[in-house]
Amino acid sequence: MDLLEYQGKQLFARHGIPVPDGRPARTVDEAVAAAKEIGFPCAVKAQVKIGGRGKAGGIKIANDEDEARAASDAILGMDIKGFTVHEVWIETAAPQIESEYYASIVFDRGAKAPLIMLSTQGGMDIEEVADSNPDAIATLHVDPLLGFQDFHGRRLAFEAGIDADLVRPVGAFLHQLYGTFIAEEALLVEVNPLIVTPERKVAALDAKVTLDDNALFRHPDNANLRDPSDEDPQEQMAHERGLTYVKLDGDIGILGNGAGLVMSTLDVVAHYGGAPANFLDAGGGSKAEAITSAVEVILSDDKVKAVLFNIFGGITRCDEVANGLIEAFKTLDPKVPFVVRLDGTNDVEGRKILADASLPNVHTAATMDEAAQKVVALAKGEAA
Amino acid sequence: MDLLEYQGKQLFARHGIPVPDGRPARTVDEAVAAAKEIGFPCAVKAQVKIGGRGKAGGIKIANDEDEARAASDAILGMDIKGFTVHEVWIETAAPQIESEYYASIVFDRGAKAPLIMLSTQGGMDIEEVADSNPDAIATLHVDPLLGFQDFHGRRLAFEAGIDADLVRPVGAFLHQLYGTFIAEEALLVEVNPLIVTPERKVAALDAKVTLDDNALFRHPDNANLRDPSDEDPQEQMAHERGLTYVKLDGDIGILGNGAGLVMSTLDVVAHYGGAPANFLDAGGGSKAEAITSAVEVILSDDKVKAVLFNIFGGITRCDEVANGLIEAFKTLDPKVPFVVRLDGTNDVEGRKILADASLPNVHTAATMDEAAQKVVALAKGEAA
Amino acid sequence: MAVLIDNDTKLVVSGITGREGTFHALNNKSYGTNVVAGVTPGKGGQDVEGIPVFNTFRDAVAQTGANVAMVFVPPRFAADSILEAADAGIPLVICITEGIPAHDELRVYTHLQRTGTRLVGPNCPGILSPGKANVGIIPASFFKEGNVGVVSRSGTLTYKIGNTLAQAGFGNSSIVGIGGDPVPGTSFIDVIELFQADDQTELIVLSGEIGGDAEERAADYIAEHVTKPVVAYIAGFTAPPGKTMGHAGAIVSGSKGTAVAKAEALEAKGVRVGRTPTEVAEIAVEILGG
Amino acid sequence: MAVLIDNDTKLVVSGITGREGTFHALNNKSYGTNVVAGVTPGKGGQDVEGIPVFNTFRDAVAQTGANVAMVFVPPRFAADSILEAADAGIPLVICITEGIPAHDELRVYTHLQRTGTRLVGPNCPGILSPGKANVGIIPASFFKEGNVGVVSRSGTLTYKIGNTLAQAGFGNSSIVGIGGDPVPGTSFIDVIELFQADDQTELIVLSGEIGGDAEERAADYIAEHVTKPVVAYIAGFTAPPGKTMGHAGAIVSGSKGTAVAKAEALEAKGVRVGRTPTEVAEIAVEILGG
Repeated sequence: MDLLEYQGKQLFARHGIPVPDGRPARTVDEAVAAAKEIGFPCAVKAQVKIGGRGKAGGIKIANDEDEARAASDAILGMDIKGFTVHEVWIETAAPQIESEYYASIVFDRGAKAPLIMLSTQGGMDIEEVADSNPDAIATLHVDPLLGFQDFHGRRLAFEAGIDADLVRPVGAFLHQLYGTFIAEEALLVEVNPLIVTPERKVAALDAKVTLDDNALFRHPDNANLRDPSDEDPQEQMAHERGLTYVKLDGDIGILGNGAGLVMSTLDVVAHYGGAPANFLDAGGGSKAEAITSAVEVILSDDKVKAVLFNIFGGITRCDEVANGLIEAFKTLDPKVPFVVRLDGTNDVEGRKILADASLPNVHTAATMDEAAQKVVALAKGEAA
Repeated sequence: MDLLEYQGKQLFARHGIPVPDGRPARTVDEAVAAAKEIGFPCAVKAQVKIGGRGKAGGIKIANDEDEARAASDAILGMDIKGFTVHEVWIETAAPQIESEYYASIVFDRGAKAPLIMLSTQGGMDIEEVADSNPDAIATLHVDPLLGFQDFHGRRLAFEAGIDADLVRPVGAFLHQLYGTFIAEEALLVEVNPLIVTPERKVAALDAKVTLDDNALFRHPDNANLRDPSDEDPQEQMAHERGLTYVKLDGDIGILGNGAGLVMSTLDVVAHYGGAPANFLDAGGGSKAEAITSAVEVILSDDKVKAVLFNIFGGITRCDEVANGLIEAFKTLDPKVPFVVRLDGTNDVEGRKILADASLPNVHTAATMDEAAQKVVALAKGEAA
Repeated sequence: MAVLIDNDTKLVVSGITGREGTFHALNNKSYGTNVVAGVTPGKGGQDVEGIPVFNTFRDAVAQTGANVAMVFVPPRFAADSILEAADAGIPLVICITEGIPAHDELRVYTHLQRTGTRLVGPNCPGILSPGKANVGIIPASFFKEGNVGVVSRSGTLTYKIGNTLAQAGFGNSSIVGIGGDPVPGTSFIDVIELFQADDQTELIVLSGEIGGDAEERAADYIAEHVTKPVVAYIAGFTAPPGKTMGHAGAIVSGSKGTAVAKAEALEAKGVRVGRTPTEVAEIAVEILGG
Repeated sequence: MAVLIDNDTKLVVSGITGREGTFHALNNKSYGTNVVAGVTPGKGGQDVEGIPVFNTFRDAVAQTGANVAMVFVPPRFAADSILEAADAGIPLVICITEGIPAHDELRVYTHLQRTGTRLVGPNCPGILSPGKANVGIIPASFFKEGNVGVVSRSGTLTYKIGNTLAQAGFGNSSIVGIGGDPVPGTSFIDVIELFQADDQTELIVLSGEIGGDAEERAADYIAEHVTKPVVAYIAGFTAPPGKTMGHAGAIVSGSKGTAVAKAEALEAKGVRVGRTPTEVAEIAVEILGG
């Protein structure tokens, strides 16, 4: 789960990491009240889970109440790269900035250890720095059982070329950032820029945090940060039903069981010229009810022109899937064609159930390739 | 540093370990006031760093104010195995006890890991249990970097034969005890008995805690628990002067440099029939001033009948030691004979300085054995 | 020969008294796997259709000589169960549980590197050595004994590939699901090393997917150490960046972990990559001369 | 040959800009030890009488090829410095610092077991290989090159024993102070193993003291693995239980760790134990036929 900037900063503050004072607001009036509380000048910052909001006009400085009103009015509701701004964060305007550094900790799967990165090239896109000037980024893996040691901070700071007087405070900052990463079970914590003030203090001027969904049961406060209004309506519906669903751009609805098989199904559909509308894994041991529920999610996306069922029965039984589809047709009365391919456990029974039901506009296929070809044709309005 | 029972319990309470409510008191009036606050019946418990106080009459139950007064009056000032009781702990009288368990964590040097021990044979001397019924003690080493895991608690509880319904609470108790051991950098935490109430709750009815002196700089609150009035006057004086001194029972004062050499000197003196009065390591690089200071500590023990200096100069220079001794004779005018053996760095110079000073009643020796024999004779009032 | 599990396997199942645990333990047993014990704290002394249940792994090992553990407990208890199995000296732990927190996996992985215990999974379907033993949830009826070793990050896709091979007349030495999580205990490389050393295995099928760089590493390893033919499949060519495709580990981060990069890395090292599961089977048949 | 340090030693000193660090680094250098670098964070670029100072161990290793580290920083910084040296890939770290918290030592020890770095100490006088190199605070002038290897938990006592041997005409291959702390990085056994394999060493002197069971373990090891003669000394026969005798590790706990038990354990395995340092030297002379 990605956090909004201000949620990340509030998390940081709980772990002693210095961040500018601020208040969140969902309406212009709230924003103005927050600005008066914070004092002027203040920054009004769009809260969206996408980079580049500064360039898009999503960050404005307000020197008085009128400017705060105008800024929040302009920003709230703004569309930034497809993300609507529902919230702003009113923050003490950045103190004078002497330097902008970059610091992050990522869960490095390859190395199987947290990876800390530090650079004096803050304020820029770090991937650009990595491409153009990789030596400007100091990196270090931390042994997960030993944890962060003081020398880690020194090594990173000296290697990044940070001024000698800042080696200790930057090291302490990284130590706290690591503490946050571990305590909150984050997959990413990123501070860009990490600023240095004229008083030679450091602070986090931005915060990007990704938490591990699988660990939220241990962090009920964080779990509450999930904002359903942020999610795509189909994804939200799927989430509520315990289905694994990812919205895509195409027009062919996909349902399968097992993440690998569904990914593979998308690929095969694309291979034959189709465009999948979604990833939907009905899961292992899918029961009839889950299938019905999944069909409803797929059809709620009105771009869908045809649906492909690709089931390889293992724990999942094909007869259950067939019954679920029949039930879905009863309750949902779909208007788009279906292609169904059943293989594996109880496939013969499942195919027979479907044949007996003779659902309208439901086609069957013997192989994955045949199924993909059929559904692509149907989505284009051709005969299967 | 060993903590008193109540200090250990206050430490436990800070880490969420259930302990009975209590108050410390240094006078009878304080004790009575504490008892009234706690309520009756309450226990009045002598606070001394030695076991067996119950049998010695150091624990009494008070059912009202008068009994509290009588009990604390009897216990305060009592001598228990050579330890004077300066403080009592007034505690809610133990709730009804269903079972008494034993739990401890020791810093196991041999295995280089914390060792957890759990037994249902609580309330007894655990060394006796270990001798008579070793199977009654479940033991487990914890990997210091991995830390305590839930299964450790289960394994210990099942292996100790604890009732099934208590496996979880006892495991949680051990987890907290381990947390205390690590967070406070203890060398020992022992709970005997760990009680089970009729409500099937567990609590620590006693607490024995040894902290690592070397780690006290990270634990200022714990450092403040040191009570100089508890210490032997010579040890206290040596501690203030930064000398490593251990009081012993004999009459020959010993000064050397380096812990191993001093231990060896004690052994050699004993080998020749003498009884050392102390262990005193003047340390590496001992300067004249430290030597003077050390002599003062040794002589403050009026049992001392003769003093042995055994110096092997490495970083320590024998001329410095000789000068320190001369200075000590000027300021302290000792009445007992000294035997001095100087070897190593600048030994020739040191011996010459001593010879020139011709201090009264100071004898020299060429070897450790000769020095030991001389000092033993002198302590017996014989000629060296 | 097969790899990891065979006729010498003595299986202990953690979470055996749960609904799923009971079902799959009995399923594995009915396949012929020697299921010697279960572990459920507090239920020691009971049995599950004749399989004795113990309170701890140590008891189970002491009483039955169990040498493989299957972990089937809910995610919040899984790391602890794996560590307990390792503490009891079990050399192979197969964790089926999905949804274990990533930091738990990291701690467990790091610790196990320092012990003698191998973890397969988590979030994996288990291991099947046809004709010998089945540990996990792989539907064994689709597979027969043979000379193709399969190692895969996904479950159903593996069944699909194995089934296609079976229809073409080929069987399997072992099918090893290493799981779809960010920190699998056993990597492609580990299993490929085993297949390379396994007499029964003549062809290796690697079924990968987007996310991480395990396939790229495997490509390098294959080029240097593997003499047997390897055929690969990669799922997720159409996956958009930044979206987790079902498996916690299946996510393209920025430009890293794409299916294209993985397929190219493998092909650059001479590994043939099938673009559909059917094509994988066809290549395998071609190589084995079916 | 000598053990651990010799003419190939390239020493980096952590804490070189401190008073003691400077003194002993220069002292070691004047003995002939190849002192190539110092480390003091923030003082990189400076030098100590020609020895270049670096901000980090990694810089020092990269620039000078240092292969032995001596740690001379105050106790609260020592664990970090040892871990930094190990992180920089230095295979041997000798820690002189006394007073390191026991839990720090435990963490460091456990971590180093999993890396390729050996720690000698903490709270030790260092290592002297007479005629080759001196790392630490052992006063080298009392010792000459020879065939007696000494391993000891205490400093001054070691000098005493070495000096007595020298007076009897014997020199040393190496003198290794393993330190008086509860968790020494290197044990008696580790050093005895090195002496057993060292051509120059013909007799091994083990100088132990009360506390722990390192001497008892060494006795078992010697009986099984050591063919060279071993003479032992144990200090602390008169130490009362429960009192720490100067060294943090020198404490008799209950009935455990007594000098009597240690001497008996050694003698039971055929190791001769001298009752005084002089007697140790006499036994050594007798064995070597001086």
